[in-house]
Amino acid sequence: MRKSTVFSLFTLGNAILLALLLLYGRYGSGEAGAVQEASRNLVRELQLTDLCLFTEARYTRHPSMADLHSAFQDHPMALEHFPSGSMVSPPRFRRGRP
Amino acid sequence: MNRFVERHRSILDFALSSLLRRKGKNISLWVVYTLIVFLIAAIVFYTHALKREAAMILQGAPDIVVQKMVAGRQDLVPVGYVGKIAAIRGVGAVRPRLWGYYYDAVTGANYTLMAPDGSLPGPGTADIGSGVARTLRVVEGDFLPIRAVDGVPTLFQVRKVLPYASELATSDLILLSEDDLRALFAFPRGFATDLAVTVENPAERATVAAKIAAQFPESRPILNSEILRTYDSIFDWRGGMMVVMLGVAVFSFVIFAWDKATGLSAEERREIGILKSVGWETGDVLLLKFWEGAAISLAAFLCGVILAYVQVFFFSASLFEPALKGWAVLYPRFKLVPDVDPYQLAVLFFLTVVPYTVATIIPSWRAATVDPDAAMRS
Amino acid sequence: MIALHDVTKSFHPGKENQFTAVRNVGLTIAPGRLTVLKGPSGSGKTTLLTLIGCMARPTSGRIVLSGGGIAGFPGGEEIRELEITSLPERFLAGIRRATFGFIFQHFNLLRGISVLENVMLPAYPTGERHGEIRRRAAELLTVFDVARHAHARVDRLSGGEAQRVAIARALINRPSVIVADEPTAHLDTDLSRGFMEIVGSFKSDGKTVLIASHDPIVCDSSRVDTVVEMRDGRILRSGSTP
Amino acid sequence: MTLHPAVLALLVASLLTGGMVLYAGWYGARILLQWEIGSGSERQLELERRTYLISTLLSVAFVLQILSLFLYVFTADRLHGMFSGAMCAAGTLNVNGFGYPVLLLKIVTFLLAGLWLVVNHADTRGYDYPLIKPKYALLLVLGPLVLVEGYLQYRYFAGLHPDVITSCCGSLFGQGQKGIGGDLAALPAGPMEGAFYGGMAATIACGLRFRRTGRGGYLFSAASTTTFVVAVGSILSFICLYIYELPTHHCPFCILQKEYGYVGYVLYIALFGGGVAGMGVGVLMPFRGRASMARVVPALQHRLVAATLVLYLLFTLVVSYRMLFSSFRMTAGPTP
Repeated sequence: MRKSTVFSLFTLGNAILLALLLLYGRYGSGEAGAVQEASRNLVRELQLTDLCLFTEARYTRHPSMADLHSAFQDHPMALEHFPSGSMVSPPRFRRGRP
Repeated sequence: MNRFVERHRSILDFALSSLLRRKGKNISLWVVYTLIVFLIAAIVFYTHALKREAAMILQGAPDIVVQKMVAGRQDLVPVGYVGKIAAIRGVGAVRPRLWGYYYDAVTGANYTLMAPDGSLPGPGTADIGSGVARTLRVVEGDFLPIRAVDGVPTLFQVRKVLPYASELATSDLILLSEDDLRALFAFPRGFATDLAVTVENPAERATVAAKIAAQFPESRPILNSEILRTYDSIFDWRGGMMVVMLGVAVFSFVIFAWDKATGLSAEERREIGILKSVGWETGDVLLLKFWEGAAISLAAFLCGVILAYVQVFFFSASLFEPALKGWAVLYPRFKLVPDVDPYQLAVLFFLTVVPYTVATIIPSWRAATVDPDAAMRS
Repeated sequence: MIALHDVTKSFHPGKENQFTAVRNVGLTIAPGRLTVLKGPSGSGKTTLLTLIGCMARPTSGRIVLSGGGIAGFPGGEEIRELEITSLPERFLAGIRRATFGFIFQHFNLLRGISVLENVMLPAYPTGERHGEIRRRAAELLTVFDVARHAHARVDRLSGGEAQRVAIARALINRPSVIVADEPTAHLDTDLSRGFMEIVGSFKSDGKTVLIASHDPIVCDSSRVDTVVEMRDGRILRSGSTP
Repeated sequence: MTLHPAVLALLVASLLTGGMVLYAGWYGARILLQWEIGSGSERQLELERRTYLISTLLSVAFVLQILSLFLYVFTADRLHGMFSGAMCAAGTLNVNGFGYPVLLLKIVTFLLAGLWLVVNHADTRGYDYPLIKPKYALLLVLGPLVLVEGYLQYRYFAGLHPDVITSCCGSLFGQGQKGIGGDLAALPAGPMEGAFYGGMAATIACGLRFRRTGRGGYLFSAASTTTFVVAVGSILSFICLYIYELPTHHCPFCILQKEYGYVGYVLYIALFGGGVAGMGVGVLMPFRGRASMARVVPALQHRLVAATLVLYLLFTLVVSYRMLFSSFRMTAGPTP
């Protein structure tokens, strides 16, 4: 078998695998949709406002609720909680952009 | 047309055999290339899936959250506001929310304590998020010690553990009845942490928020759309920062590729000389070099993207967990809903394959312009 | 028929290391004949070969191909005569691939690939069907009885076998002109005579052969039609042997 | 706003394209000055070797340019969520003054890049570099355009500040609106339909005549170019009405979105491809006389005309299909 044929089959196999993954993403995750639905209802019921991603500081746990200064309220020389502090920038509408 | 395809296939044949002849160099190049694509792909997939997840889940968030600010810091909202806000035209229900943070010195984790007004856990009982259950290793029926504001630990029996699947939003929650919470934090009776205002007509929300801000200058209304937009920029800005950091990695990879492409061994130079002498012309050798680059790029791009997809959506980015977890003791375990579209692949292509291809054009050309009669003279 | 008019080729013109390899050469190569360029090394034989073989372009002067159609040139069938002096490299290479077969002093075989692939190599850019090229290559290997080494690596061949593989490679594109630069330099007398028999078979097939050599077996062979003596880039004497 | 991955990708692409065009342009200028085909001098051989590098660089640069046009529009569409009031790419592009000029420049460089590739393809077929001078003259025009477009694109993305209130495509392409968007949308639908189908028919007729008799190349090229402009106008004025089934929604970008089945991509690829091929035929016409081009140019033009016809037919079929099966019916005139 020619090398180019082998390579074409390898690439084709990869492409098909990727296409399957993409299709799985769109259609296969039916039950994931249901789970999202359940979570959305729970959020509505408990009236939550933020995702629980970074729990080590107030402004990283509830970024949309935290006020401007909360990043420095842990203690006077509070350094940012790297890296989550760098993942969670204070939301733009808090930064008083024009 | 067939002649065109046959020419490309034959030259691809030779390109592959010349790649395999210098296995060491090319395998190392392919591995580094796949790693770069994997890293950037994982970043792009992760941020995009997380943003969509946030957008889907947080639709249930309150339409407007009203906070009271004192000297720039959030303060408790007097319950008296409820009546006045409810009177504003277009406002549906106004429900006070009572919640706060609790630092558990034993495990070093932070929990969010909340008194929901829905299906209230009875006095002395608590519903906990599965993250809390995992950190404190408690199950339903066990007892959960929480130290009140005066230092006295009070025990709460775990009534229910919130579903594992909703961990992205409820992982660190501890739900108590209102009285227990007020007792724990010594919340004064007539106050709440903030107010959740529902406004049926979405177009009205902005005007209602403006009215609230006018009526209560020290208050701060936060719209639902602003909450959602927070998560749009959460990773974009920083996601971009990560991509810039990875840009440095791509740049060094491009230098690596440039060096590999220019550093032709004497053997390769002799080989191209022979090709030119037996009948190949510069265009054919350029095509040969193009197919060598394309073969490596194609293989690396596809493998990198597939690995990233599997890592982010089947192992929920466990590789990134230490980086994302940061200082937190409690980190939610969640499975992201895959959401990859051709647009992201196009962005990935532009960030990885294009720089590589451009970097190897000039070295390939320099390699290809060996004189045909050079082989005769050597 | 290949005609050279007042052709000069100098390297690094204008610089201090300027070196003129070929000086005002006028020569015509008759079709179907065996012409030998004779002269000591450094007399410009090899450079003249590269000029005739469309490998390099002359600094000045004109080279004209004529006779029955120019193979490898688009629409070349009906063209009686074509000046190739200032053709772009893409077209020179087209003509070189279709019209000329090269045999080198050091054989110039690629070590990393099999003998069969070496023979097929010059035909890759033509876009011919792969099966076609493979069949013709196998045939050539059997003609020069090196077929048993078809899938072997090149570095395990003996001198004579490598020479025959190089000849097979030169014939893969069915060229009408064979150009050989010092073909017998690394061969003993028996193999050199063997080579001259092969050259004889070329002539009987109607191919034009051009050899640059100072090996007496080649120069004084009875098959030679024209001997061109060269020294310091000039042609001293060009006569056809009786 | 430049740190969004997609924006970074666009900036990287325009940086690389700019760099390559500069490099190629510098050598192009040198070639234009020192090129003499006859001499076998070392400098001439060096320049000829250099032409390989330049055409490779420019081919890659212009393919990048063509891809980045689509990525640009898609990114604008993807970012519309960031700006209150922007419902689709039209709104995002309107956030600051650079959005639409960059889009226009990208379309112009897209067409010129396509033409350059056609001329370059023809030149490599001629045995005496026949089109080398026009090719690099066109490059000297195209190069600065690409650089300016790259700079403006940077200014556009740098100037993007989220949640700036911007006007939505409805008001931007609305009929009352002055400005190019408004005028195109305001073209009366009835005559535009006539002009569109007339243009298509004329192009196909000239194309077939050219393929049969080999005459009328300029006529065909003129017909296909005008039909290209008419088609762009008619997308705004009536085609998108049928796709959206709304009498007021004139936005040319929303048809790229998912809910309309990405039909926008098929339309734009077919239209732009056909446009470039049609113009290519016209650009090649003056060179038919050259000796080395006598055989090459007609064959190439033959294929280009075929491409234009196929692509334009595809465009017309998709549009007619949408018009027939859309529940939206155009009344006597455009509803106010």
